[in-house]
Amino acid sequence: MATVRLLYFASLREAAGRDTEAVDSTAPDLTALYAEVAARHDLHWPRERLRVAVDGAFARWDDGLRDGSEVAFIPPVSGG
Amino acid sequence: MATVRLLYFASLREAAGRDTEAVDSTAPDLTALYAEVAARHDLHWPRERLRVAVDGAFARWDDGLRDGSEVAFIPPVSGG
Amino acid sequence: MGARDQGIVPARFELSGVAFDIAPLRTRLLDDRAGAYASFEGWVRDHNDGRPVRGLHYEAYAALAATEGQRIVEEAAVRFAITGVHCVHRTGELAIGDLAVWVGVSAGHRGAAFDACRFVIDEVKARVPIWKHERYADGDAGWLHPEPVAPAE
Amino acid sequence: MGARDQGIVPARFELSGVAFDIAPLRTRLLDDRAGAYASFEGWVRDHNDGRPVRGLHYEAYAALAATEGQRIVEEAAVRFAITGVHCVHRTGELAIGDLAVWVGVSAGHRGAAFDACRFVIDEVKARVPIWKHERYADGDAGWLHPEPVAPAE
Repeated sequence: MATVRLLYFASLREAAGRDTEAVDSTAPDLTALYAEVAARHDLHWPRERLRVAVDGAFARWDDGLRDGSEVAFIPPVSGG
Repeated sequence: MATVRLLYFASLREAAGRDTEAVDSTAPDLTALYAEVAARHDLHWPRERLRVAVDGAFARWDDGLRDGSEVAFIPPVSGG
Repeated sequence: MGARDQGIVPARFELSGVAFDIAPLRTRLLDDRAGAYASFEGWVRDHNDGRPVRGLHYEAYAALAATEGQRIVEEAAVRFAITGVHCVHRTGELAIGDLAVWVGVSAGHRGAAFDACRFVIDEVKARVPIWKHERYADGDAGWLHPEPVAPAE
Repeated sequence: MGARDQGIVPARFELSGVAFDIAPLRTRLLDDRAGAYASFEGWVRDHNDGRPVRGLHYEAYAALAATEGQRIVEEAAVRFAITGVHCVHRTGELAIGDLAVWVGVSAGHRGAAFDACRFVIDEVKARVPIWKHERYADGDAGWLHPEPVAPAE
């Protein structure tokens, strides 16, 4: 069991109805964590279109959850 | 016989020792005019490295001389 | 270039929540060794994909945007023979005509200045976690989430 | 681009015998339809081909330079999807760090802005009758007359 803080941005934030939340999860990796979160908030973004970041750095979907870390799901960017 | 005004720029001007001069010439075209001028002023630029302009527009070396026109021999440029 | 050999190429990326002046940023890139300066500015257009736009909003994941943007300008300093590079990206509310992003690059020669400037804006658009929210003249609004393999503009 | 379709792309080339401010020239290129602006500046470097440079002088065949420069910016307006293009080239005496040439281009998208800006400076360097006279730190001086097929910088 890890407690992580989730961050949501742009349309993911609107879909989730919040910009951050704390979750307790037994997910073995970030892929499984996103699946849990997407089911709970009815997020329609397929994971393949997203990137994931942990503690302000891009991470890999098969990375495990670190207790106390900050996890962000990153929809396609549109700066510039 | 045509009377033309010659313009010299950059190192051609220094080699000719003047920036302009009036010349009377029977040269049939601008190629022959440059040959005359190069011989008189000991200019060492081969014609192939130069461009020629008449009355403020680029011209062709086989153009004839127009009486009263302004002719410039253009060494390789180095602006920018 | 000497600057690169000496490992002292200034490379800086910043987010700005407010309008900023380019002039002093450009001045800091002036360098007696530099013969070339290329810059890019992204402005808010009055339309997008044929739809009239009234204004927009940029949201950023600030911590990650700052580190990823800094990585991009440092990559540019390594890949190209430049003497300095700086990029600033706006966040928050912008109106038509407002400056959204600026990139300035100084270099010994123009090829490297252009190439590095283009590299930075391309990479920023592709990699930095900033999202554009457009408001349209018809009252509609929405986030832009381009397809991963967007056609080159 | 709409601007090109309507045939109203401002395209301007000028010689300037004195230092000039870029800011008001850039402002004139602002356009609500334009999302991108690319600019290039050529600065007087403190060296050339390894030789320390103290200063330089630009001589122009002014009448021909003005018409050939104008032709180049008008070619750019036809070849690229831009909304405006302006180039100013200095003549006369310049010191290290002085601005020698400026090109500004506005466009709907960044690709055209970069491509047109690069086209204009490349063509100006190749075609416009302006000559650079450099003074070196060792007291020597001379005109620059590059080989016709100069290596790309």
